[in-house]
Order: sequence, then structure tokens, then C-alpha cells
Amino acid sequence: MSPAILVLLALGLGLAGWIAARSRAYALSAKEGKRLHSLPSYHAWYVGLWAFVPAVIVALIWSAVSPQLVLAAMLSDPAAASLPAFGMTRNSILGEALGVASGSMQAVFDQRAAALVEPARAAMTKYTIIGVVLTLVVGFIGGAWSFLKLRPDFTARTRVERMVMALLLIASLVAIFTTFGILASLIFETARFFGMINPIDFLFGTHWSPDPMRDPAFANGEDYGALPLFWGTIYIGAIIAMLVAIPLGMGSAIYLTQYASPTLRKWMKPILEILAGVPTVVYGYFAALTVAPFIRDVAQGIGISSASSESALAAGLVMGVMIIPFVSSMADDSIAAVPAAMRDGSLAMGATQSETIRRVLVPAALPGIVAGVMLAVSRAIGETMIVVMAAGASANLSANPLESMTTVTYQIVAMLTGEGSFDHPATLSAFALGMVLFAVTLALNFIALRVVKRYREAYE
Amino acid sequence: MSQAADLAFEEQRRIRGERANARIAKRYAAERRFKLLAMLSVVVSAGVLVVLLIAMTSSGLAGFTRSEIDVTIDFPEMGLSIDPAALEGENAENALRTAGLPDILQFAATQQYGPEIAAEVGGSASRDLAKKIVSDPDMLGETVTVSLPVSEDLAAAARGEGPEELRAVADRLQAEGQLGRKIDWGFLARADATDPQEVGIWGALKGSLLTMAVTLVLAFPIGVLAAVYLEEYAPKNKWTDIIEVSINNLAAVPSIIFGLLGLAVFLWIFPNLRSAPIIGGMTLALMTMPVIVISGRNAIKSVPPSIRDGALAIGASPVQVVFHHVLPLALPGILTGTIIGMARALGETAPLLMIGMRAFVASPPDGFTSPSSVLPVQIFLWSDEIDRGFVERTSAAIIVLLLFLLVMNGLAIYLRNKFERRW
Amino acid sequence: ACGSPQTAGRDQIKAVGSSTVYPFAKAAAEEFSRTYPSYGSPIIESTGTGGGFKLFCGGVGVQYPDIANASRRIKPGELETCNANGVTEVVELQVGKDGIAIAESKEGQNFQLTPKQVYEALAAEPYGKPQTAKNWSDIDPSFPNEPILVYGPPPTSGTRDALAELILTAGCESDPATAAIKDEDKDRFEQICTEVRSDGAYVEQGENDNLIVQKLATNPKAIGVFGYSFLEENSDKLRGLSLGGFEPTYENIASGDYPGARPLYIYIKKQHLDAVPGLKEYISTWVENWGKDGLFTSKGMIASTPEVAARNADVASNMTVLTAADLQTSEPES
Amino acid sequence: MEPNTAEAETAGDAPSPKISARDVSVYYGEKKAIDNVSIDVFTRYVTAFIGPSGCGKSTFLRTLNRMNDTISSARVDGEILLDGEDIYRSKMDVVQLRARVGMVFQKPNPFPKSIYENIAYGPRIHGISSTKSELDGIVEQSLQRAGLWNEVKDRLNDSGTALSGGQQQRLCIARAIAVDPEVILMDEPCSALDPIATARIEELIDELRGRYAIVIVTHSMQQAARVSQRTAFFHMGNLVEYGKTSDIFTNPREERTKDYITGRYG
Amino acid sequence: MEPNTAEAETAGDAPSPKISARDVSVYYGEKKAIDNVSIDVFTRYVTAFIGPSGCGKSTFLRTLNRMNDTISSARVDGEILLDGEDIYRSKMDVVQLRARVGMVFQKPNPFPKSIYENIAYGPRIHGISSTKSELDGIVEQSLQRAGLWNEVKDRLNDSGTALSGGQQQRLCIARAIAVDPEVILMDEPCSALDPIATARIEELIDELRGRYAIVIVTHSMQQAARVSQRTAFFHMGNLVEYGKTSDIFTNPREERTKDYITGRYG
Ligand SMILES: Nc1ncnc2c1ncn2[C@@H]1O[C@H](COP(=O)(O)OP(=O)(O)OP(=O)(O)O)[C@@H](O)[C@H]1O
Ligand SMILES: Nc1ncnc2c1ncn2[C@@H]1O[C@H](COP(=O)(O)OP(=O)(O)OP(=O)(O)O)[C@@H](O)[C@H]1O
Ligand SMILES: [Mg+2]
Ligand SMILES: [Mg+2]
Ligand SMILES: O=P([O-])([O-])[O-]
Repeated sequence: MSPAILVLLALGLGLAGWIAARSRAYALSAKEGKRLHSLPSYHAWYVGLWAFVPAVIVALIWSAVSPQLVLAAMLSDPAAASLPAFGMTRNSILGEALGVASGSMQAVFDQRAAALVEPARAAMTKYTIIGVVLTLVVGFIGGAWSFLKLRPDFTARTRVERMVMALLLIASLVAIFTTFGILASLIFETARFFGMINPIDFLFGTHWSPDPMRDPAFANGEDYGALPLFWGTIYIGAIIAMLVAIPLGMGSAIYLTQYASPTLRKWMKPILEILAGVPTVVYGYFAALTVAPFIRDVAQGIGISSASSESALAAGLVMGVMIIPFVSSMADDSIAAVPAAMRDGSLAMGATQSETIRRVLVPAALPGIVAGVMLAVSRAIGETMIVVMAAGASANLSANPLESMTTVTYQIVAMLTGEGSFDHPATLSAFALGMVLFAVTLALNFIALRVVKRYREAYE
Repeated sequence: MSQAADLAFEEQRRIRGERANARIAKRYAAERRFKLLAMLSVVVSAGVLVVLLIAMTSSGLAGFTRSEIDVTIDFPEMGLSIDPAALEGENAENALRTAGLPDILQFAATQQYGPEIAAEVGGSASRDLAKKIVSDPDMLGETVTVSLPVSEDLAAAARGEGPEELRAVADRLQAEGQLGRKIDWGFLARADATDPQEVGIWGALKGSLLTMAVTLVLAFPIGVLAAVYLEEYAPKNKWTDIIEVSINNLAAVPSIIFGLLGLAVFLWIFPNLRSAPIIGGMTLALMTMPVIVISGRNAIKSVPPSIRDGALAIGASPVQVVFHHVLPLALPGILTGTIIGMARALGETAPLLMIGMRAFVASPPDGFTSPSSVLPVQIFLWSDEIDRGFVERTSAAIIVLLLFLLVMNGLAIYLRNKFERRW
Repeated sequence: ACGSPQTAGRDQIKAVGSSTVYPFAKAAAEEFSRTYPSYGSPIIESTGTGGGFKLFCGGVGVQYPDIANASRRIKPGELETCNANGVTEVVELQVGKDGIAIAESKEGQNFQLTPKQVYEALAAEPYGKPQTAKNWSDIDPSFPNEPILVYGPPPTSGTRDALAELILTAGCESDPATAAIKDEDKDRFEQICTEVRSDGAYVEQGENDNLIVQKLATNPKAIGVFGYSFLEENSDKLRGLSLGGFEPTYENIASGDYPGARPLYIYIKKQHLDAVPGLKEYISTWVENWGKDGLFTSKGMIASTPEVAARNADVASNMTVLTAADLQTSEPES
Repeated sequence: MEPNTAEAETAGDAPSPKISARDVSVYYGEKKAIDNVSIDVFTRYVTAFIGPSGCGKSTFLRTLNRMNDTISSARVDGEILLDGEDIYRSKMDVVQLRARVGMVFQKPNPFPKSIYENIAYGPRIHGISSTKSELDGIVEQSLQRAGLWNEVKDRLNDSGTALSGGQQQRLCIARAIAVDPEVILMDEPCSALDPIATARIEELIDELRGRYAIVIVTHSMQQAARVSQRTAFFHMGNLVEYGKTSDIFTNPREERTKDYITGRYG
Repeated sequence: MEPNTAEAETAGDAPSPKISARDVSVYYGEKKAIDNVSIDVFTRYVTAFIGPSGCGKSTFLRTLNRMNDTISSARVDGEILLDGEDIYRSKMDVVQLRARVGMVFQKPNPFPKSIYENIAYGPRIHGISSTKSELDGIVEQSLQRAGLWNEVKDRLNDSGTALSGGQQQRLCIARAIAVDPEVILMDEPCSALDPIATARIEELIDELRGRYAIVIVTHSMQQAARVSQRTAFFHMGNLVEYGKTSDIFTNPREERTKDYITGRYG
């Protein structure tokens, strides 16, 4: 409640400063009869920001500090003496009292809170008033100080623009913070995991059956061999899915860029893009309910009785379909980036269109296409829901696509949603798996972007 | 040039021409094959989409209906004693319950159908009835026939599943027109429940909307501002490179990793906001931001430099150039990218599983901090339910989600086509 | 976890734990929020029993759940963890029973199994010797000559615990030589008796029991292990396999004849009782509905015997705290 | 064609130069694109820069209003004085400099806004007009000076990009005029236009030079001969020759100039 | 420079034209880019198309081997006869037509393959050679005719794009020659080259015309004068004047030709 009020107050101050400075600037230009260095609106923004930003900072700080002060005031009230010592119950009672005092709750559940409502209300009023006054004073000082600087030759524009630049810079730093956040959230837990399990066992072991119920002290590197997961991930995401996505994606891209009429292209391209827009949970459902049973029936129909209804094939096929638009749009871009002169050169030699495509356009676009495929692979191996719903949980080192297989992402979900406690190697393995996934996708992506860039430059 | 050389040249040309002629039919056949293959891949790709949509729609449409049974209640006869004033307040439904509405309903149903079938007029039926009464209190003075949901068992029997006896009963009731599938508008208004007859999508949808709101509010401004900075102002140095590389990489990081980030960082800072849309929104915002930055940069890049030159040359400052000229022109492109990024976030499941948005929440969330689920996670949860009534409900929820996504994607495509221009 | 000091309490109950209890907990939550609309509706997360105890025993405070749902009894070690983290007052309620059902498709091979045979088919090292059985006929010549394929729960799940404890260990102990190891080397004994083979004959199914049901329905050669309620729900497609001569029926499980029956519990953090509004009422919702005609039986739970129910109702009203001694001495009768 | 003022100069009464470049060198990274060029540009003259492609004409032109600031690799040595003040001194306000030294580009680049807004933009950001009617006046006056008023006065709200190429280029000139510049730089302003539009712009340049110093880069010697009074011939970054246009074309002092003019290269 | 054959023609013994365009008009959608042009092109002559930018030279050139088929909006009226056969008749095989009428583009466009593969590409797709050694022979012969053999014979496996601009253009010419065309069309083949490379290509064109009919589009009148025996002057889609190069440049019949040649526009 009160933070909103204080922020609104700061906004009001800013607006007042804005208006005052603007009219001041107009008055200045009228009086001096010459052009101001900066437009009146820049003067307005300058003062407005100087009034608003300090005020809002104070307001936010106060909003963080004042609840503690209110709490202290409540605890010093005699009625608080009877509060239970146990922290959580006490906090809950205090919270109820505060809730009623601020009006967000109708009545207390716990009668012990009733006596505290009045002291809470009094303290809140007091500290709200102090907060309002503080905000007003700071905002006013900021506004007045900047207001006094207004002159016809005052470089308000330059200064406001400097503030804008600072804002832009901060926005772009968020990406770095995020990257750090990801690294931080993975590294510590991964390090703890490797403190319990030998990385060699983890990376090269062939047996995966962590048991979160076992005493962590007995956790055994033999049960943490992640190779079957890596294999499942690669088999589903990089092999089966790509066997679907590359031919279909390339074929679509070639047809739509080289053969289709502009109208057909205009309609088909977005339709194919929808394939990438369908949520993965829907694909997962589709894979588990429609594709997987179909595959199993077909497999049993041709006499493969061991066909599992959760199969790498089902997950991979559906994932491949999901990836088609990635491949096709990268192929599309890469083929389009081949200069028209190449195509003309080939056609002018008397090549047919397919000869031109196969022998000139595709080879020339190959680096871009390869990069696109790498991006698609990185997308596929990071895909979660399809494998969670359709690939199964068994860590199988097998080349039989009809068998159930598990992937890195599946195990991350399984380990973290089955648990939640951060001290067992089984749970921590999720972070180590995440780290591997992160590293691999980053490497793929990095190389792919390099390739694309280098090869784009080659034609420019 | 000698005559002989000329003759030799002509001869050579003739021979080669003949060889070429001999091959021409084969080459054209190869051309046709190739074209056919390419066309086939388009057809197959689009075909899979069509199959998927048909599969979902055909099994999902039934999810918008449910089995209801007609029960005739003679209220004056029953003598439900309730203060009309109690029918006004928030607690009206509860008041009706305490006043004995469930018993009255059971009694009426038993009278009409016998005790076995009356037992299948589920607990939810009395709540539905209470709702109907609250919206139309005059009912209490009349004899009315109301259509009320039956238990999942009877509903399953009506679908032809479950024990034989019940199926026979259901068939009889259906033949007599007393049991039937009715459009269940409540599906769009209720939240999660344990009984597939009782579930609704609104709780999860509201959770999704709240989550998306947080995502948009965070990712859009940050993304656009970062895009402007990188494309227009960033000096070429190591820092800029680092920023660029991290943005490009973030766009490729698997979504589940963002879930790990949310779990390890956001839930560590705000442990009591587990399952809350604000945490979900923050997590998805980090995921969406790079998409917006990249599409924003492309949109900004496609604004021709001549426009910038023109503005600079009459004395516009770099900031004015961007905010007066570049951004307005790039806006459609930025919006397209934003919509696509938001659509992706809306369909995202895995990262939200990591931060507890998979809990059972029986009432729609009140705000950004109250626990909730989201549409795709709800689909995931329902797909796990044992009651087979959930199968069609799941597909129905998928239809709702797909509709949202199709609309968003359509909007993005429309924007792109409308504003696509070549300078 | 860190964070700023929490002044506000929580206005929603949080329960975590068993996926077997999850549907009943959801039903209880639903009923609770209808009866007491002024409280927020409880948040139930299905994390598996073990995972649930880990979260539950993390400590006291808003960020920790108030209730752990469990498909087995809390282990002394877990209770110790709880105590060590300050969760000193845990109340145990047995809310009902569930059978672990072993079942197959109606078109299946119709086995008559004993716990011993199940153990021999599923153990990683039956009686400490390498697993050699590939086909059912390797276990018992009267069984069909078909490969062993069992879908079952993963190690995170309580169903798996119950399988290990109630069926596998029982089967394992029937061999005197193995039973003898118990006293010599408890660790080795546990390994021999509970470790499940991982050569593909036993397929782990995640927490999603529903998928097993579907898989069995379409693969008559396979059998599956899951909670009884799932079997009941799908009785038109699946047939329960008798174990030691008893079919998995409501009556057999209620009476305790079927060896796979297990009690279901909820564990309440008493320290939260005053702090979380509605927690008391939520517990009474459980108590009111766990009878034979209550809400839960319609969802597939098997009601406890009236005596057990009465005793637990008592515990609920007095909020009697569970002690380590209770766990050792009085196994509550099934 | 040679105006009176120009005659005056040759008669010895030299006016002070509007822009005076002293030993200017321009680098793109390591590469030197302009080598030690000194040149004076006068008001009421049209000064043409000619030379083969890549010789640095555009580069030098853009140093005159610091448009090369936008190219991060570009660096300028030497000094360029506008009315005696060095425009490369650190306190120079580039924004105001560019208002004083306007520029017209090779390809007409109107903003994708209405014709009115195209012209009004400059006065707005510089705060030149305080009232709407004053702004209307500026727009009309600028369009009139650019010879476009009659063609567009009834459709000021149409988009500037909807005009023909020649009209767009005149719009850009009007836009430059609207902020009252002292110098107008034009980089091959007619090379994207058809002959008729070109003729129209050349006429306009001739009218405008009464008020402004005009510098025009052109690849067409014919055009230089037609519109300019002074011609500077650049070759490979060097200013080879600078003088009266008539002298350059009829009587070049340098061999390279002569070769170029007689079509030996280019 | 005028070859004997050409003299022969003027002496009355007119050979039959290799290509003969009759009333050709070309449209891009609604827009007419070529208006009713009739022209004859002969073997052993270099025919130059000149005219201001946008007059339709390239458009017309591309009608001669149906390269404009690749532009969906382009439409051709009238007939174009190659050895008396209309190339726009429906049964015409475009693939074979283009093998007979080769083309060299403004910017050298070697395929991003080895030099050898660049040349071998045409013979391969057409199946002209049956053995590897025959193919080697074709490659060597073509490179020799294009005057590139000595420069590249030791690095046939290097990428074609690694050559200098002038070499690339000769590679493109060699590539065109490799399929034994009867006509070679060149669209401003030197405009991306430096003067030395240009001179080299001009020499080559002069050597080649002994065996082929060559049509060259150029924006440089000097070049047209240097390399061609026949010149066609286009203006705004019309063929204004066509005749002996020497006549066109020294004694144009049309006023527009004269204006253009003397630099009144362009
Ligand atoms: N942004 C740039 N970065 C690096 N080099 C540049 C840049 N712009 C121009 N150059 C180089 O500087 C030299 C001079 O270029 P400039 O554009 O000034 O020539 P110009 O005389 O205007 O030619 P044109 O008649 O083709 O416009 C050229 O060699 C060119 O390649
Ligand atoms: N693909 C096209 N679509 C529409 N119009 C075109 C297309 N290509 C050329 N034109 C138009 O046709 C006319 C003739 O163009 P063309 O390219 O033949 O001229 P050109 O004489 O070769 O000019 P340049 O010397 O600039 O190459 C021009 O007005 C041009 O704008
Ligand atoms: Mg230039
Ligand atoms: Mg051309
Ligand atoms: O979730 P569980 O009941 O299997 O522990």
C-alpha cells in the first residue's frame, strides 16, 4: 500500500517539476528573445527527472525500511509481551495485525493479533507520514536544485540524453547479468555434485540409476554414469529428429524459395512457421497419445514384438517436425543470401533449375545451412516436454529406435520435481546435467553464429 | 584464322551439341523429380500440422461439454428455509448448502431416478444448483427442472466406459433424453479440480495471463532499450562484444536452464513466492528478452541509414534520431518479434515445472504473488490424470492454448506483412 | 534459503509429497475450500513421498510446507532430519490405505504370482546371485515363455518403496540363507533384497502412473506395478494379479490379506498449526472424509478399519506428536 | 553565369571564406582517404567537387558538417574553420553545426512522414518557431524556395515518399533550407534522377546560391560545368586542382585534371 | 579494326543475321521497358548497346537468351529469331537456348568452386564430354581462349573467387565458352574492373569475335568505340539509332544520339 503511495508521490513531484520547468523555459526564451540551447521540453524532462528519480529512490528505500520500523514499534508495545516466542507463529500474528491495520484483511484469525492492531495502525500512520515528508523533501530539493540551473544556454538536452544513454546501457547489461545468473545457479551446485561424485564416473560411466532415497553418504559413482543420457539425447535430438527435419526443412525451403509462386510462398511460409509455434507440451501430448501408439502398432504389425509404447522414435519424429521450421528458415535465409548472380550465372550456362539448386545454390549456401542445422540441434537437445511425455525414463544405451530412452532434460525434470532438497547427489545431478547441456548448446550456438557471420561477410 | 581451324571448330561444336541433345530428356526428368520431392516435403510438413490440429480438435471438442442429467425439484414442496437476504452476500452458496440443499437435491433425484442413480448426481451438482439459485432466487418458489452434472463414473458410462451395469443405466437415461452432453461454459470459468466434470481452464489461463503480463512488462522495455543501445550507440569494444555474445547465446539456451536459474536464484531470494506468477514471469522474461533484442536489432537495422543521415544532417541529436525516426519505423518489426517471443513464453512448460507452477490450485490466482498454474503446465498435469474424463479436457485445454497462439502468430504475421517495406 | 525477515504469514496451506496421496489431498483441498471459502485454497504439489519429506523436514517457516503426504511411514532417519532442522513437532495421521497392485491387460497371460516369484523376476541379484531370468518360464516352468517386462515406479516414488518393502523383501526373506545375512550385514541385505534389475526387464515410468495403465492396456505381454486406485479406475481394461493367492480387491486390501497393501499418511507440522490460517480446518476435512462412505473412497482409497480411524481421529484432535520411539515400537496395524 | 560577387573576388576584393579547410587529412582506420587538403569555400558560390570514383569527394564533403562522426573508424586531422571557428574543436556543438551546414544526399531520403512534417521537423527540434502559424510560414517559405510549393501545396499531408524522385530531392533541399543553414552540401544530388528532374534541380541550385554557400559533389563533368563557379578536382585523396570552373575545364593546369576531363579515365 | 567480314557486308554480300529481333517490346508488369525494337546481330561482329542508365539495354540483352524468364513480371512481345527460329515459341528448349547463347555479367560471378570446376560445370551438366581427359581438354581450351590459361594453369584447384576481378571476369568468359555457344552476351562486363583489367577484356573480346556473335552493353562510349563494329543507341526503351560504330560516333543521324554522345545528358 504505502510504497505505491510514495511512488505516486514521487511521480507527482516529477510531473510538477516537469510543468514548472517547461513554463520557465518558455518564459526564458520569451524574455531573452533568443533561441534556447535546448527545447523547453528538455528543460522540463531535466527538472522532472531530477525531482522524480531521487524521490523515488527514497520512496523505495523507505518502503523497505519502514516495515522493520513498524515491527519494532509493535514489538515495543506492551501487548506484544504475550506473543509466542516461536518465530513463525509470532510473525503470522504480527502479519495478521498488520493486515487488518492496513485494511487488506477484514478480521484476525488469531485473537492474539487483535490487541496489536491499534499499535500497528498508529505506527504505520506515523511512519507513512515520515515517509511522505521525506519523499517530498528529497524530491523538492532535487527539483529545486535543477530548476535553479535553467538558463537559456543551459545544455538540458545533452544532460537528459546522457541519462537516456545510461538507461540504455543498463538495459543491455541485463543480458550479462542473466548469463552470470545462469552460470552461478549451475556452477555451485555442480561443484557440490562433483564433490560427491567423480566427474569421470559421471561423464563416462554407462550406468545411470541414481537413487534419491539412498543415504547420500553411500552415493556411488557407478550409478551416476550419464553416458546413456547423453546418448539418448543425441540419438533423439541430433539423429532421429534431424533425419526428419533436415530433408523436410531443406525440401520446404527449396520449394518455397525456388519453385513456389509468390502467393503460395506467402501462405505456406507462415503455416510452416506455426509448426515452431505449437507449444512443446502439445507436441508431447501428440507424441504420447497419437504417434507413439501408432508406431508401436505398426512395429508390432510387422512383427517387432518388443516395441515399447514410449520410444525414442516417437519423441524424435515429433521433435523433428517441431524443428522443421528452424531448418527451413535458416536454409531459406542462406539460399537467399547467395547472390542472385550465382543463380543467373548457372542458368545462363543452360543449367536447369534443379541443377542450379543442387550444384550451385546449395553448395554455396552450405555453411549457412550447416550453421542452421547446428542451431536446430542445439534446440532439439534442449527440448524437454516432448521427451518427458514421450521418450520414457529408462536410461538405455541402445541403437534401437523402438526402445524407450531418456534424455538429459528428462532427467533434470525428474530429479528436480521428484525432490527439492539440495543435498543429495541425485538432485544435484540435475545441475551437473544442466551444466553439460548449457555448455554444449552454447558451443553449438557459438560455432554456428561464427560460421554464419563469416560466410555472410564473404558475399558482402 | 585458318579455314581448317574454323571447320574443326564447327565440327566439334556440332558433336558436342548432339551429345547435349541426347541428354536433355533425362535432365528434364531429374528436374521434375527434384521439384516433386521438394513439393512433397512442403506437403508433408504442412500435413503433419493438419493432422495435429485435427487430432487435437476432434478429441478436444468434447472437452467443452459434459454429461448432465435433468432433475426436477419442487422447491415449495421441499420447504427449503433460507433467509432471502442470505442469498445476496458472498456466502450465499454456502448458506444454501448449510440450509440443506444437497439433501433436497438427493431427495429429488432419488424420487425421480431411484437411489442408485441419485448417488451419481455428484457433490458438484449441488454446488451448481446453488449457483443457479443464487443467480435466479425466484426458482425457490417454483417447480423447476435443472440440468446438473453427474459424477465422473456415470459420465464415463455414458461414454461407453466402465462397468457394464452403469453403462446400461447410462444408455437407458440417454435414450430417455434425461442424460446428455451439454455445452459446459463453466469450463472457461472454473479452475482446476479433481473431478473432470468439474474442472475449468480459467485458473490456469488467468495464471498464464498474469505471468505473461510480468514477462511483457519486464522483457519488452529492457529488450527494446538494449536493442537500441546495441544497434545504434554501442561503441565497438570488448564490452559490447561480450553483451552481444551473451544475448545471442541466451537466445539458444534451453528453456529448462532458465527454470534452473529461476529455482536457484529467484526462489532463493523469494522463497515464499514458489509457484507465483511473478516468479514465473521473471523467469520467462529472461528467456524472452533475448528474442526481443534480436528481432528488435533486426528491425532497427532494416531502417535505412539514409533516414538517420537525413535527420542527423538537419541537426537532430543521436537520441532524437532514434526516438523520432528509427524506433517508430522499427516498431512493427519489434512488435512482431515481441509477439513471437511472448507466444513462445506462453507455450513454455519446462522452466515453470522447476519453480513449482505445477501445484494443484483449486481457485484462480488473486494476483501476481498468489500460487497458480499456467495453461501449458495445466495441460501437462491433466495429461497425467488417471480419470479418463481428463483426456478430452486436456485436448480442450490444448485447443484453448492453440487458439491463443494462433491468434498471436497470426497477428505477428499480419504485422510483418502489413509493414514489410523496402526502402 | 535466505531472504528478508518475513513479517507476513502465509495465507495458504502448502502440502507436498506422495503422488499416491496427491489425488486424495487434492480432493481434501477442494472440499476444504468449499467449506471454508474465506481461506485461500491449499496448494498441493506432487513431489513423491521421499521428496516430500525432504521439503517438509527442511525447517519451520513460511517457505516450508505444512504437510507431507506419504504413501509409507516416515523413516526414523527422516524424522531425525526433521528434528535436526527444528521440525520437532510432527503429527502423523494414517488417512487410509492403498494397495500396490500388480496388474496386466485383460487380454494378458493371467499369472498367479507370489512375492517370492516377483522378487526373483525383478531383483538385480536374486539371493545375491546374478540375475539370469529372461523369460517368465525361467522363474517357474508353468509360466508362459514370454520375456519379463514390468513397468513400475522409479526410485523417487513411495510406490517403489512399498514394492521393495512389502513384496520384494518379503519374497527375499523367504530364502533362509539370505534372511541370515540380515543380521550380519544389513547394508548388503538391503541391497540384495531391494535393488531392482536395470537390464530393461523392469521399465521405470516416472511419476506418471497413468501412462503405465495405458501401456498395459495396449501391451498384453507386460505387467505393471502401481497403486490400487489406478487399477480400480481402469478395471475395464486391466486385471489385477493375485499375490499369494489373494486378488487385489477392496476387501482383500482392507482386510490386509493382500500382501501389497500399505497405509497412507499425512504428516503435519504442528508448529505451523497456529501460524497458517485454516490448517486445523484442513486437517478436520481429512478426518471427516476418511470414513468408508467418505470422499476419498470414491477416489479409490481404501478406508482404514474403524478402530484405526478412531485412533487417528483422536491423534488429530489432540495433535499428538510423533516420537522416534513410536516409529520403532508400534507399527500401526494395517 | 558567373555572379557578380565572384567577379568581385577575381577583381581583388576577396571576401572572407565561409568554410576554410586547412591541411585536412581523413583516415578510415589505417587507410588515408584524404591527404592534406586545403580549400576555401565562399558564400554565393557553387563549388563543385569532381574526380573519379573513390577519390574521396564524399569523404571530404562529409568532414565539412562532421557527418563522418557517424563512421566510427573515420578520423580527421587538420582544421576546418566555419566563419573562422574550428568545427572540430572539442566544445563544438555538432547538432548546431549541422543546422548551420545542411546536407542533401545522393538518394533522396525524405522521412516517411507527411510533406509538412518533413519540413517542420528541423524547425521543431531546433525550437525555431514557437507558434503553429509561424511554423506554417516556414514550411511554405522553404517549399517555395525549393520550387516545390506549387506542386505540393494541396497535399501537404501526403507522405513525402509518395513524391517522384525529383520532387523528393527538392523536398530534401527544402528540408535543409527550413533550418536556415548557411552552407548546403550536396553529394551527387542528381545521380538518382532522370534528366528532366536533374535539370530542375540544377536550376534550383543556381537560384539558391544567392543566399547560401553551396558545395556539390558530382560525377558528371558536364554538370559541374553547368552549375558551379568553382571546381575542385580530387584524385586519390589529393586535391589536384582548385579554381574557377571555366579555367578548370578550358585550361587545366595539371596533367591529371586534363586527362580526367578529356575522358582518359573514369 | 573493322574486320574483313564486316567490310564484306558493306560491300553488299550481306550474311544472314545470327539473331534477329522483330518488333520486340518488353514489359515489367504494366511498365513498358522496351518499345518495339527491331535489330539484327551478326556473327563475327561485336555489337555494342549504349544509352543512358535505365534506357533498357540490359532488359533487351536479357531477352536474347530468355534470362528475363527469371523475372516473373517480365513479358516479351514480338519475335526474336536465332538462326531463323523464334526463341519465344512455346516449344523452345530454354536450357539448350542458353547453351547456344551464353552470357557474361556486369559483376564477375564465378561459382564458389575451384577454377577447374567453374569451367567444367557447363560441359558436365550438358553431358558434352564423355571422359575425364576430354573434360580436361575442354577446360584447358576454354581457359586458353579466354587468355587465362597461363595465369591459372598451376592452380586449377584454387577457388575461382580467389582470383582478381579481371581474372574472374575472364574466368566467366571461359566458362561461357566451354559449352560452345554461338552468341555471347555481355552486360557491362568491365564496369566493375580497373582500367588495366578493362583493357585486357577488351582485347579478349576482339580476339573472340572471330568465332562468335558478341553483344556487349556498355555505359562508356569510349569503350563502345574501341571494341564494337556495330552500335545501337537506346533511349527510354527505344532503339534510336543502329549502325556502324564509326558512323554513329562521327556522324549520328539522330539529334538525341548526338546529344548523348556529346555529353548533354548522362
Ligand atoms: N566507411 C568507410 N570505411 C572505410 N573506407 C571508406 C569508407 N567510406 C569510404 N571509404 C573509402 O575511402 C575512399 C574515398 O571514398 P569516397 O566515398 O569519399 O569516394 P567518392 O569520391 O565519393 O567516390 P564515389 O564517386 O564513388 O562516391 C574510397 O577508397 C573508399 O573505399
Ligand atoms: N525487374 C524489374 N522489374 C521492374 N522494372 C525493371 C526491372 N528491371 C529493370 N526495370 C526497369 O526497366 C527499365 C530498363 O532497365 P534496364 O536495367 O534494362 O536499364 P539499363 O539500360 O540496363 O540501365 P543501366 O545502365 O543502369 O544498367 C528501367 O526503368 C528499370 O527501372
Ligand atoms: Mg561519393
Ligand atoms: Mg543495365
Ligand atoms: O508418490 P508416491 O506415493 O509414489 O511416493
